Amino acid sequence: MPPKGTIARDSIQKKEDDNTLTAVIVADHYETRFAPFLSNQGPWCLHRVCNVPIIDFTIDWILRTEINKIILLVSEKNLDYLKPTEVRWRTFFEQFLLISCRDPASIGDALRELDLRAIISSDFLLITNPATFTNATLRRQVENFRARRKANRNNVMTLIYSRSSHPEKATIGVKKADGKLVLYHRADNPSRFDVDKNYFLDDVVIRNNVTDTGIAICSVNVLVQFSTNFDFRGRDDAIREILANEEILLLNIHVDVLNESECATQINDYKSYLTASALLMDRWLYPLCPDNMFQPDEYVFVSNGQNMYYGVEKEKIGSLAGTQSKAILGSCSMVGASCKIEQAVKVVGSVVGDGTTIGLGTRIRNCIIGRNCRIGRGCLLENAIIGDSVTIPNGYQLEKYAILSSNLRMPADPLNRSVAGYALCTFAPDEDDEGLDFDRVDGGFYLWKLSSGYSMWSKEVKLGNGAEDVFSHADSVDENVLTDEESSPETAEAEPVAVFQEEIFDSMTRILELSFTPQLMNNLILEINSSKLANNISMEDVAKYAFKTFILLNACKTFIGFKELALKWKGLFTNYYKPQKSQVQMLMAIEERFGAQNEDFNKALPNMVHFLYTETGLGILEAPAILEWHESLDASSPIRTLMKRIIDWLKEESEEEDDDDE
Amino acid sequence: MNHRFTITVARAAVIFVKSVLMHREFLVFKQVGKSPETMTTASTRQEVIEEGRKHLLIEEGRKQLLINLRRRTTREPSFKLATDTLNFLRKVVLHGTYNNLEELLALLRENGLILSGAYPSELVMRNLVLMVCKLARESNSRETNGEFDSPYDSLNKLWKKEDKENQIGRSAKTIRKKLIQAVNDIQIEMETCREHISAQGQYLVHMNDVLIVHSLSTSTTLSSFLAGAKKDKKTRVFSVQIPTEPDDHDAVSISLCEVAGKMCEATKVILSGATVFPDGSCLAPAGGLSICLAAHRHSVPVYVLCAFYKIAPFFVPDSSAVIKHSLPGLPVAMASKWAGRVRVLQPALEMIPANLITLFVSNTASIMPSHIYRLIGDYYHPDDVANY
Amino acid sequence: MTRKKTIEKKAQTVPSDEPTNNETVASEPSSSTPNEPEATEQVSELVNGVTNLSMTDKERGEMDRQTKSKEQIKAEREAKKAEKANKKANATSKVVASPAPQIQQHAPQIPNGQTLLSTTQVSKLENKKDVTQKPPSPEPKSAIKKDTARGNREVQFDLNTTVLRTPSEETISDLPKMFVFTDLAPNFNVHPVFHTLAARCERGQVADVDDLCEEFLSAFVKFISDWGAERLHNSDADPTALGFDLDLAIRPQLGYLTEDGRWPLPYALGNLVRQLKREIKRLDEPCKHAHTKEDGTVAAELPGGCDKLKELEEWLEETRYSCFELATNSISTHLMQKRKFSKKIVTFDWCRVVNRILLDSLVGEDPDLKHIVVLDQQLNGRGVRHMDTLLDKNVKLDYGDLRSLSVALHKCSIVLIGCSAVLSNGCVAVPKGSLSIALSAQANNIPFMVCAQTFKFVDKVQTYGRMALLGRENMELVPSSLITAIVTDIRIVPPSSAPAILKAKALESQN
Amino acid sequence: MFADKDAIGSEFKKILGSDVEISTGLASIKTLYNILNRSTATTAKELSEELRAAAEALEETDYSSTSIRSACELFTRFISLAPADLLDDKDFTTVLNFYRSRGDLFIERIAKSRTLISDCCRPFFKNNSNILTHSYSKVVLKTLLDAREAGIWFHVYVTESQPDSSGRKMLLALREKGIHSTLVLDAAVGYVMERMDMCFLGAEGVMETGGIINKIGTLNLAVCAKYMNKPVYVMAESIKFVKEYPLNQADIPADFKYSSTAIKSKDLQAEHPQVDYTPPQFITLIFTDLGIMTPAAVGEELIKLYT
Repeated sequence: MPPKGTIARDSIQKKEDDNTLTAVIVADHYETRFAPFLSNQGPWCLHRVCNVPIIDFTIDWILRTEINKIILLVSEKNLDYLKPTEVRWRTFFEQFLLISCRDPASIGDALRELDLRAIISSDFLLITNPATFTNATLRRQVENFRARRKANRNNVMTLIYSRSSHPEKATIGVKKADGKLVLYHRADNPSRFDVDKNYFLDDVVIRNNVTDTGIAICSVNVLVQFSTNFDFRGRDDAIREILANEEILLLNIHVDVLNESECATQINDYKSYLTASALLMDRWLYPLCPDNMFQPDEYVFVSNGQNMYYGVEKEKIGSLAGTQSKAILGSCSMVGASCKIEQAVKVVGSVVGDGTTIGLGTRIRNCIIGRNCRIGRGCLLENAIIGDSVTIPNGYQLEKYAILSSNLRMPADPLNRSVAGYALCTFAPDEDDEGLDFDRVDGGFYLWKLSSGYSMWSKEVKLGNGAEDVFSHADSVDENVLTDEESSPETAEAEPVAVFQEEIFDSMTRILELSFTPQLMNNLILEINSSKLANNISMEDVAKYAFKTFILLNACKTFIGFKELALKWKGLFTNYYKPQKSQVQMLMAIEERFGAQNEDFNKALPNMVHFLYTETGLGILEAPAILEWHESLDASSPIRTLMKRIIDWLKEESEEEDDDDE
Repeated sequence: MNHRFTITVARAAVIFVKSVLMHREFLVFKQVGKSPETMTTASTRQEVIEEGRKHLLIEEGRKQLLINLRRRTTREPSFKLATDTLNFLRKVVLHGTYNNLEELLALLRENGLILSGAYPSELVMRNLVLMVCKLARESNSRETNGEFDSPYDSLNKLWKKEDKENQIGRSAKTIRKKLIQAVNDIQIEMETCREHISAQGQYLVHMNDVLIVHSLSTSTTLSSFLAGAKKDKKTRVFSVQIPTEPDDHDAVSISLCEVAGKMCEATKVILSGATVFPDGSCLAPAGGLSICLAAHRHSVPVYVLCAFYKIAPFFVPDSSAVIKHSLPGLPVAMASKWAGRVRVLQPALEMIPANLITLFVSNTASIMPSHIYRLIGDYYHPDDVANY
Repeated sequence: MTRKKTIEKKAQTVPSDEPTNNETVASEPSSSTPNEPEATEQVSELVNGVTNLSMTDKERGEMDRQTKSKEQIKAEREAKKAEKANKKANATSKVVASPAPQIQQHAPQIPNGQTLLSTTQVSKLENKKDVTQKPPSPEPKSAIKKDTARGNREVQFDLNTTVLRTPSEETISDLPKMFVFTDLAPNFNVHPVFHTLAARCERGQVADVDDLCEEFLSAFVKFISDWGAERLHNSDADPTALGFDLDLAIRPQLGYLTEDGRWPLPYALGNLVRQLKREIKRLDEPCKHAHTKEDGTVAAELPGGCDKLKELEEWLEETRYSCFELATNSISTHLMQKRKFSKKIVTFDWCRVVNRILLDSLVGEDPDLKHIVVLDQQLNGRGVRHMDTLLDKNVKLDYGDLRSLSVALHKCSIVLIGCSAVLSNGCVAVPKGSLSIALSAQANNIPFMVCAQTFKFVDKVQTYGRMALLGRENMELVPSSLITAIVTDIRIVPPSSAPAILKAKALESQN
Repeated sequence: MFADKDAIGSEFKKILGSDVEISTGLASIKTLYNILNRSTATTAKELSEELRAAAEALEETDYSSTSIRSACELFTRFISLAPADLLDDKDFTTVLNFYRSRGDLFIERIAKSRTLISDCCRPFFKNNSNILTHSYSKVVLKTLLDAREAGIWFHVYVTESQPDSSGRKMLLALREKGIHSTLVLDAAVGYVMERMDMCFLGAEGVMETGGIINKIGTLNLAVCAKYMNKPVYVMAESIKFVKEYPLNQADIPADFKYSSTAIKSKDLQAEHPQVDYTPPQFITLIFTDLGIMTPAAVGEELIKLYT
C-alpha cells in the first residue's frame, strides 16, 4: 500500500511560520570506490542509476515531501555539470540554490562553507549522500521533530532510520521513552562494540534491526558544530561529538524510524548500487520508480507495467506506439533508448544504458552497463559494473564482481589475473586522491584497488588471496543477517585478538606480494593501527601479536628469510618496539612460538634474539628487556638452556658497563 | 549574473517570467523561433517578448500539472486528473500563439504528447487532448459552413471528396473564443456527469437487488451511483476490497477470494471503469476480471460505470504497458531479500473483454459494449486520432 | 453374533472369580509371576510420579483462576509441556519395552491399584451394555457436555481438572464403579497427546489437513503404546477382547477431538480414522496367535494380547509412510512427465505437496526456462512459505494476490493447487479463491490441476462445511467441470473417476 | 447498344490480369466505370439498365460473386445518388460527366482502402505473438507485411484451405517477405488454436448481420477460436458490404455458394460449396477502410446507405 497521508496537496501552499524545511544535499561523493567513474564524467550525483541521474531521483522524492527549498552543495570543479539539473528543477521549487564550495575535502568542509555563507536560518533536512532514496513523505518525522523543538530548543537533530534490513546495519541505543539517541555506532562492521553499563540503567533499547537512511532533520546548531571544530569530516563526527560531551553542549539527538511500508536505501558501494537499482525497478520505492521519472528533453521510460523498463526514443515520446514493449526476455531490468538487442538475449536484474548493442544469446544478470557499449554474442555477464562505451568480445565470460570503467576494450582472451573486487581502468588514478593503489595488467590496463585492502566492490568484503570465496562468504554472512532480525551484536562477535591477528596477517601477506617500498611499510603500520583501534587491542598485545604473526609468515620459515625480511621491514619494528614492555612482549611471542614442534625455529631462537639485539642485526631489543624476560621464564623451560650463552654474555656486558660507571 | 543566487519563484508565474526575462530574452527568441510564422507576425521585439511570455505561461502550466501528478503518492480519481488536464488545455488555447486551426492543433498535439509521454498510462489525458482538438475543428468549421457533419467515413461518403481546403484561414480570434466556450461546456459536462450517472442508478437497480461492487472506496462515481440507487430502493451491497481498505458502512465488505462463492447470491455486478475502448472492452480496477468471470458463469449482469471522458477513441497496442503496478504491499524488511529476485505483482487495472460486460453506464446513456463506437463519433475526430 | 456370545459368557463369569476354562487357570500364574517385581517398582514410581505431577498441577490451578487471555497463554505453554513429555515418553518407550515411563507420565489415570481395576470393570460394564444394545458409551458425552457447559475450551485440555478431582476420587472410590467411571471419564480417557493436538489446532499451528493427519497418526501411536502399557498391568484383561477394548478406549478421544461429534473430522482424517477402526476390529479376529495358544507357547504372550498392539503400531507407521512420503513422491513423479511442457507454473496458497513438486520440477532444469508464480489469499499470507523455499533457486518468481490473477495467468502453462479433500462427485475442497482461479484458467485454456493423495478422497457429495479441529480452515468447492485433472499417487486421473479411486482404495463409507 | 456479356467478362479478366494486387471488387467497379465512360445513355434509367446488365455479366464469371455483387451494387448506388437539380438537366451528358467524376473519386478512394485497413489494425499486433489466418486474402497479407515492416515479430499459421489450397499461395507470399510462417491442414485448426493469440480473416462479403461470407472452412476456424476465447479479426474493404441477410448456411444465396459455371451446368446437390457463412457472434472486430467496427456497426452502415 502507498505511504499514508498524501503530503502533496498541503505542501503546495507555503507555510506561514518560518519553520519551513530546506533540503541540503551534498552533491559530491567522497567515496574513493567510485573514483574510476568520476574522473571523466562529472560528480557522482550525475552518475546514473536506472539510466537516470542519481540527483534527479533524490530531488524527485524530496518533491513529495513538504520541502520546497533546496540547496545543492557542490565543489567548484563540478559546478558546471550541475547547471542543467538546476535549470530542470528550479521551477519545481520555491528556492533552488547551487552553492559552490572551494575544493572541499570532505562533507564537513562543504557544510562549513554553507554555514560561512549564513544562507540557512531555519531547520533543514541534511542529505550527506546524494544517492539517498526513499518513498517516505517524512511527514510524521518532521512533525515529531517540530514538536520536540517546541518542547526543547536543544533537540537539534533527528536521525531517520528505516526498517528495511540492509547488509550493513547500524547499531544504536535509543531511550524507550522519547527516542533519544544515546548510543551511536556505525562502523563498517558493526559486529562488535562496547557499551557502558550505565546505558542500560535508564531503559535504553539497543537495536540493530534498523538501517540508517542517511537522512537527518537538523537545526542550525548542527552546522555550528561543524564550523566550530574544523576536523569534522562527516555527519557521524558531529553526532559523536554531540553524544560525547552531552553535558557540555546540552544538545540532544533523536531517532525516528520509518513505518513498515516506507522503504529507504542509499548507495555507498557497488553492491548497494545494484541493490538500489533493483529496489527501484521492483517498485519497492514506488512512487519513486523509473517510469515515473521522465524529462521529456532528457529521458522517458515506459514499463511493461511490471518491472521491465524501456527507454523511449525521442520521436516516439507520447505516441501510443511508444508504449509498445520490446521483445526482450528478462525481468527486473531496464533497457535504454535506441539499444540494439538481438534475439534470445536474457537480461535479469540489470540496467543497460542507451545505445548499447547486445549480441545474440548473451546472458546478463545483476549488471549495470553504461551507454554505447558493444557486447558480443554469447557472453555471460554476472554481478558486474560496466562503464560507458566498453567493448566486450564474443563469448566473453566476465568474472563476477568485476568493475570495468569507461572506454575499455576487453581482450578476447581472459586476463591472467582475477579482477574480482578490483576496478579495471584504462588510466591510473591521479596521485592526489589517497587510498587508491593500482597494478598494471597486461593489455595496458590499470587494476585499481583500495589501499585499505577492502574490496572496491563492497564495504563488508576485505580482499584476501582468493577473492571469490571471500565474496561468497560475505554474501552468506549478510544473508543470515537478513534472516534473523533479532540477532544481538554479541553473537556475531569473534575473539578480538584473533581477529586482530588474522587481519594484520592478511595485510602482511598482501604487502609481501607487492614490491617493497617504504610507503608500503607506513600503510602496513596504518593498517595495524586501524585494526588495533577496531578491535581495541592494548599496545602490549599489538607488540606481541604483530611480531608473532610476523614470524608466522612463510617468508620467516627459515632464519635467513626472517633476517632479510626483518631488515627490510625495520620500519615496522622501530615503530612498535621502542618501549621495553613491547620488547618483552616480542620475546614472549618468540617464546610462544617456541613450544611448537619445529626444530629449525627452536634452534634458530638464540640467533634470532641475538640478531634482534645486536647493532649489526636489527638492534631493537635492549639488554634489560631480554633479562627481564629471561627472569620470567620458569626454571625448567628449555629456552633457558638455549639462551644461556646469550644471557651470560649479556650479564657480563652489563657488569662491564657497571665497572665503567665506577 | 550570479548563478548561486538565482531565485526563481515558481508559484507566481508573472514574477517568475519577469525575473526570467531579465536574462532570458535569447531563450525567448529561440522558443518562439520554433514556429516561423509567429516570427514573421511578431515583428517588433516587444511582441516577441510578449509571445515568449505566453509561451512560458503555457510551459508553466504544463510543469504545474506534471508536478502535481508527481507529488501524488496514490492514484487520485481520474475526474481530478481530467479537470486538471482540461484547465491546462484551456490555458494552451488561451495563451497559445496560432493563426489558424492547423497551428492550434499542432500546439495542442505537442503539449498532449509531452503530457502523455510523461504518463503514458493516464489515457484520460489523451482523451481530453483529442476531445479539445475535435472541438477546435468544430468551432473552426462552424465558422465555415453552418452544420458540422460527422467527419467519420461511411459508405455514402466514399465518393465525396474531403474538402480540406475550405476549412483553413479562419481567424484565430474567433476560433479561440468559440473553443474556450466549448471547453467550458465540457468542463460543465464533466462536473455534472457524476450526478447523471448516479441518477441512472435509480433505473438500473431494482428492489431487493444484491449488488457486488468493486473498489468502492476509491471510486467516487461508484459510491454516488449506489447512493442514487439506495435512495428509494432497498438493496444489499457486497463491496469487494482488500483488508487494508477502509470499508463502507452500508456495504458488507468481502475479500476477492470469496467473490466466486458469493456470486450465486448476487443479482448485479457493478464496476467502475478506468478506460473504455471502442470495441467495448474496458480497463477496470484489478480483480474486476475474476468478478466478471464469476458473474458470467452465474449469468449475472455486469454494469460498468464510465464517464464520457473515459471513453478512448483508440486501441492500445499493448494493454500491459498502460497497466501500472504499484508498491508491493509487503513489509520492507522483505525488500532486500526479494528485490531483483521476486516480482511482486500489484496491477492497478485489468483488461476486461467486451463479452463479459452487459452494459456501460455513461453520463449520457446506458449502452451495450458493441455500441460504444457510436459515442466516439460525438467526442473525437478521426484525423486527430489517426496521427496521435 | 458369536462375538456377542463370548461377551455374555464373560459378563456372567466376571462377578464369580472361578475360572472359565483350565487353560486360563494354567496360564494365570505363569503369566502373572514375571509381573510381580515390575508391579512393585511401578507402585513406587507411581507415587513420586503423582507427587511431582500434583505439585506442578497446583501452580496450574492457580493460573487457571486467572483471566482468560492468561489462561490461553498458559494452555499453550502447557500444550508444549505435554508435547515435550510425550516426546520423552515415546523416545524411551522405543528404546525399552518397559512401560514404566508412560505410566509415570500420566499418573492421574492410575493413582492407585483400584482405579486400574475400575477401568477394567468399566470395560466389563460396557460389554454388558453392548449386550443390551445400548448406544455405546454415553458417559464421555455427558462428561464433555459438563465441560462445554463450563464454557471456555481451554479448561477442557487443562490437565489440572483431574487433580482438582483426585481427593474426591479417593472418597468415592468405594462407591459403585459405574459412578466412579462417569465422574472420572473425561479426565481418564482423554490422553494428553490429543489435548496437545487440539491445542495446536486451536492456535492454527497446524497448517493444513496433511499436517493434521500426520500429527494425529503420531499422537495415536503414543496413545496406543501408553494404553498397551496400562493394559499390561491389568491382569484380567481378556486377550481376545483387545480390539474391542481399544475401540472403546478410542471413542472418548475422538469424541473429544470432534467436540463430541459437533463437527465432523476433516474428511481426510475421517478416512484414516475409519481405516484405523477397521484395523482395530481386525485385531480380535481369531488369528495365528489364537492358534499358538493351543500350541501351548503361551508364556511368550503378554497379558491382554498386548503383543498384537505391535502390529497395530506397525500398521500406523506404515500408513503414515505411505500416505505422506510415498504418496508425495509418486505424485511428483507423475507430474514430472509433464515437466517439459510446464514452463510457467501458477500455484495458490500453501500446500506442502505442491511445494515439493515445485522443488522437484526445478531439479536438472535450466532455471531460466522455469517461471513460478505464487498467488496468495492476501499479501504476505501462507504463500510466502513457497517463496522462502524457492528464493535461492534463481528461478523466475512472481508473487501476488488474486488481483494480479490475469497477469499471473498470462502465457501460463499450468495451474497447480493442493486440496484438502476430493468428494465422490469430483468436486475438490480447495482454499478460498481457487474457484476464481479455476474460472480464469478455463477462460485462458490453462489446465487446472489439483494434487491429492488418495486418502483425501471421500465418499461424500455434500458441501465442505466447518470441520472439527480445522474449523478455521477456509475452503470452497470447485466443481469437477472446472478441473482438468487430479494428480493422485496412483496416477493422474480425471475428476470423474473419483468413485473408482474410492473403490480401489476401499475408502467408501460402510453405511 | 448493350455490350455483350463475353466482352464485359473478358474486359473484367483483363483488368484483373493487368494488376495482381487488384481485388475482384475493385476490378468489377473499374469495368463498370469503363462502361460508364463508354456509355451513350440518354436517360438515367437507360444507364442504370446498362450497368445492371453489366453487373449480371460480371457475376457470371467464375470469380467470387459475393464481392462482385457488393461492389456493383455500391457503384450503381453511388452514381445514382445524384442531386435532384442535376437529374432534371436537359442534357444527360452533364449528368454522365458528373457520374464519371464521382466514379474517379470512388475508384481512387477504394484503391487506398487496404492501406487504411492495415493502418487501423497496427495496434493489435504484439511482439512474439502467433497469428492464424485462413486461405489467401490480399488485404490480410498486406496488413501482415506492413506490421512486419513496422518491426513487430510474429509467427503466422496459414491453413491450407482446400480444395484450391490457396493457403500455399499465402504461405509463399509471407515467406518471401521473411515472415515466419507455417502451413497447417484445414483439419488441424482445432489443434493449433490453443497456441494462437489471434485470428485474422479476409472476407468475400460482409453481410448485413455483421457476419461474413468467406472461403469454406472459415466457420470452423471461427467456432474453434470462439471456444478457446481467441479474438477473431476480419479485414474487409467497405465495398464488400452486401445487402444480404443469411439466416444460416442453407440460406446463403446459391450464386454465393457455387461458381456460376457450376450453377449453370452441374446439379447443386452434388456440388461442394465454396464459401460458408460465419455469424457475427464469432467475430470480434471488423477492420474496414471506414475504421474499426464491431459487427453491429455494419448493419448500421448499410442502413445509412440504402435508405
